[in-house]
Amino acid sequence: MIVPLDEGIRELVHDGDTVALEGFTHLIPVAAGHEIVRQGRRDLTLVRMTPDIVYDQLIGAGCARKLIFSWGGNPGVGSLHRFRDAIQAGWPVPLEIEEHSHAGMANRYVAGASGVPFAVLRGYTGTDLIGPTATIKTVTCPFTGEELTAVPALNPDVTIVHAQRADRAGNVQMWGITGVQKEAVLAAQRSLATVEEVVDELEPVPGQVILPHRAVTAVAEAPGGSHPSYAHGYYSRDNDAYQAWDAISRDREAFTQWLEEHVLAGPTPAPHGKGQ
Amino acid sequence: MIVPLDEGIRELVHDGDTVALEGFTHLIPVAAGHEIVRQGRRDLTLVRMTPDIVYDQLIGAGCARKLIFSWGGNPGVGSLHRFRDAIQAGWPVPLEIEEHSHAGMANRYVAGASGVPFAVLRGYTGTDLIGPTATIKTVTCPFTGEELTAVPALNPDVTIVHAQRADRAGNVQMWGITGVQKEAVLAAQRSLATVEEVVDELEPVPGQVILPHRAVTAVAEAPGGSHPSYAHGYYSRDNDAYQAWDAISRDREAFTQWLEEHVLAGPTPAPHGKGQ
Amino acid sequence: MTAVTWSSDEIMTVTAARALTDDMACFVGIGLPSTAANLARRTHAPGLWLIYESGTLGAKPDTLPLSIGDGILAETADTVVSVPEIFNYWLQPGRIDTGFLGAAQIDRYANINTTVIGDYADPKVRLPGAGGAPEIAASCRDVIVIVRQSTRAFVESVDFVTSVGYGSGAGDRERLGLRGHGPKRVITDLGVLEPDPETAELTLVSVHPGVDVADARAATGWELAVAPEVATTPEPTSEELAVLRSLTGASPA
Amino acid sequence: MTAVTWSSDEIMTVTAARALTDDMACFVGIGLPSTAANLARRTHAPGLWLIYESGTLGAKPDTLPLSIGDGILAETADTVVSVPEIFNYWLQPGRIDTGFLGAAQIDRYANINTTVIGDYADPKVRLPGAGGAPEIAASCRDVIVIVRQSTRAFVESVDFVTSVGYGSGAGDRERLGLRGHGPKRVITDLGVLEPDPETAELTLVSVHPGVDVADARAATGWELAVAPEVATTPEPTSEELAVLRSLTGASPA
Repeated sequence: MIVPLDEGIRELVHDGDTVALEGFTHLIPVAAGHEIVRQGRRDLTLVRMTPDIVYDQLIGAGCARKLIFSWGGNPGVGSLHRFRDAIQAGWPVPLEIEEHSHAGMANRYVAGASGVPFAVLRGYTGTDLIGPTATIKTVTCPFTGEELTAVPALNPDVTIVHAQRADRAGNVQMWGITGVQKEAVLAAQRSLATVEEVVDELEPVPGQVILPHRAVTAVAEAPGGSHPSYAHGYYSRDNDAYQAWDAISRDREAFTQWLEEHVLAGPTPAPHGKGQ
Repeated sequence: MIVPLDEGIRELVHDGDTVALEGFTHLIPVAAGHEIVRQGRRDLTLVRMTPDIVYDQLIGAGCARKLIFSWGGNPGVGSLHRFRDAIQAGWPVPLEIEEHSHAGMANRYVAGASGVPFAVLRGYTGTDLIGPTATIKTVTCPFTGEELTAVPALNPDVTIVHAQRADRAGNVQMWGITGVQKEAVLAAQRSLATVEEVVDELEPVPGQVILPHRAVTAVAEAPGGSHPSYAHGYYSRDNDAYQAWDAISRDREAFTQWLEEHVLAGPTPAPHGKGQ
Repeated sequence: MTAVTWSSDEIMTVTAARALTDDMACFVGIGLPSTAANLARRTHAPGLWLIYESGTLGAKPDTLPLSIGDGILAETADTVVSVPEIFNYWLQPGRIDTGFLGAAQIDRYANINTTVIGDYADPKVRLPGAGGAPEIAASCRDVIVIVRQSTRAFVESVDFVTSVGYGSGAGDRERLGLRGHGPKRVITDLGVLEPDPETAELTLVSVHPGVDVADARAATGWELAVAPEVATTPEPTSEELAVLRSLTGASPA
Repeated sequence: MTAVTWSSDEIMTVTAARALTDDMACFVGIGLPSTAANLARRTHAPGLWLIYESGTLGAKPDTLPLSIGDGILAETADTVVSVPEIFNYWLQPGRIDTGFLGAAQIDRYANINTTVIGDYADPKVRLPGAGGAPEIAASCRDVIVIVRQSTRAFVESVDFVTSVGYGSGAGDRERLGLRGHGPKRVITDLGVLEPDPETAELTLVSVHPGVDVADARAATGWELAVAPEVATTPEPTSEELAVLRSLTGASPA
């Protein structure tokens, strides 16, 4: 249940898999993303509502052949240049995209977690997303005759999330903004949670979301594992790192060098201890 | 926002309304139910997943013309005799029923809270509920062609819940087993929360569900308002009262006398103070 | 007989408890199923993961809950979730190994009625209804039914199918698209029945000590199928009985 | 001019803030909308209820969040819910009065593009995409758009409709079944546009002090409709500017 991060990635993430690393600004599983880069995974279908700089890094490193998403940017800064380069110029490999809205993606995970093949929502109507995205259809209410939008369930091969804590049985505890992580984990065939720390006993916290051990395939301790994103109660968001990414990522060479130094050279030591 | 219970019921619950008093063993809004009896409401369509003895009382008092439900019993004791008498003998008035499973009812509230006309689930297949219950249909997945079950949204005119606390702005806080109350409140046109106490500040509690003031029409203080059900952190379930109800409710006359003495004679004083 | 004495309800409960293993997730109904599940957790299956439909995941009650929504379940659970979440995120996708159900009526294909005796529109006895049972019966990997055996309960044809067992026989679950395997065992106060691997018809495979096959036949409202070799249910151990009685507060039989 | 000086971004933000009232629930996008909403909450609308798509309901940040998922939003919120819940339980049923959106491109019917410049399959510039915007634009009772005015942004025809304004004109929202009223105001660094009550075409109704109608026309990629009487936007007050600058950390213009 509790494994080293490299072992967790090796056993759970395979070439060609559909992989979701979820996190909504908060608790982004960056350390796990870097480990995927280090292990040289290829042809992944990456899934995430808000792919940010760790997805830019995975894409720039050539791990992905497809991205399923609803908003791809560097929050508060601007665009993702590796993502742009892959889409606009096919570098380092072409990137296929499947593009949704947040409401659609959230409902796709909900359907996935619920074991039904599709979800119903009011969404997309009148937008140009409907043309290029084949996974948006309509469904008619059998009671009112009203036409609504349908999106298919998302069931990743593996979902990876980062959380504050887990106990030794593998119960995972997160709090603060917890986004769509519960649904993403429950929708997946396999799941890995990286955590700030493994503890003997999970002290209850208001606003907590617990992923029971039966919903989690493996847990890996990765203190600081969501840096430069943040872990509520542990460390703050490193906004400078997001700002700095803009310049690094604009240039293929600068990016390649950054990747060599900061990812491929080996895991970074935890940048922060407990206590924000 | 904060009103006396009798005023809250007078303003929010009208003859002929569809009314949900939700609560899953825990936090059942009994005081509110008794106030509805005292105010002599008629022709209500009552909704609840688990109608228990307060619904038996509402039915026996002649408030309801229809019940939408999934399990009608006296938990841990047996059947509801007033409910039986209304269905089997039309006493005191005939009771129409619309009968679902828990999964179906829960999803109907979810659809109601979500502003969509129906929900999709795997349910009812092969059961005899499908015949007599018109609100169970099928829908075909537009992606896989698979046939699933559809149930229509539930949107009560008014939902009533009981909670531990509210602040003066009308934010309502409950914890422990919170069932389907959030969805039932969000699905309703209007809502009333009775609470054990109104406080200046809601101290966060692990496992809490907050109903923000914008989701709640009115709050009424009703200490002990879920007795003989329980309020986690305030008082325990009065199992003896549930046991005693069996004998009282078996007989029309005993029931009528009980109703006179315990409900129609006026609100009971709070049987418990804080601190379980 | 042995030195240890026990009631027919006690051997029923102990036999049901033994059907549960340490690594299972079990969706528990209140009453006999809850007693059996908690007995298993206190004896051979401490890791048994109990789910109640009120939203408690991994409840570890130290006393028997009287209803599926007791406070003790919330206090001891790994986590408490909403009722929609229990059904949609946990039951429906097939995450639960074993569903534990009771019955007012059951037929030879383990179809269960908890809705009405008599005609639905004009019932002789109105029962509580479905609750979570239809989807528990449909979606758990396996189902275990606990019900006292009598011709009132074991009927040729149930008055109302609240929860599907094997429908009208082998292959029906697959035709209906139900994803769980269906009832794998019906445990009564007289013995144990299991579906025939070919026909899915409930077949008496074991009788409790002191019970004859004839007793079981007499308590069944159809021509009861009986296995070529009917076993005798192993007796409750004194440890099992001690734990069971501490749970139920019963004095020795 | 007056003694108080301000930038065009500042009057844009102040004007947007003034569109919000104390009793509103407002679904806030990050950047200019968030600044304006927090300014309103600090000045004339202390009861303004801010919702961010990360799941925070009733956030009361004391500093401006840099992203829609900042910790300060969770710490100060009435409650934090999951992302599915924000969209399904709060946005979709029409509980939100005002949605605040930005835009990369906007057309005369207030349709918005935040997806691509150029062809979707072979884009000139790939932008971040839809996020929550399509459903915010569809389901909030009203929408306010904040965008700097230029011929690059105000285009004859958007390259991609990410979020629907009035489609191809009056009546289109109703035909599409969208339940919110659509954009009621577009606030720029030059002035304010509102849909014509008959045609739904964006019409210049106000210019900021020092801006001519001709400036607004020159910054618009279509033949800009202009109201018969164009007002002059009231200037920011010194209090508004002080609060705004304390929020953004900007020094006086």
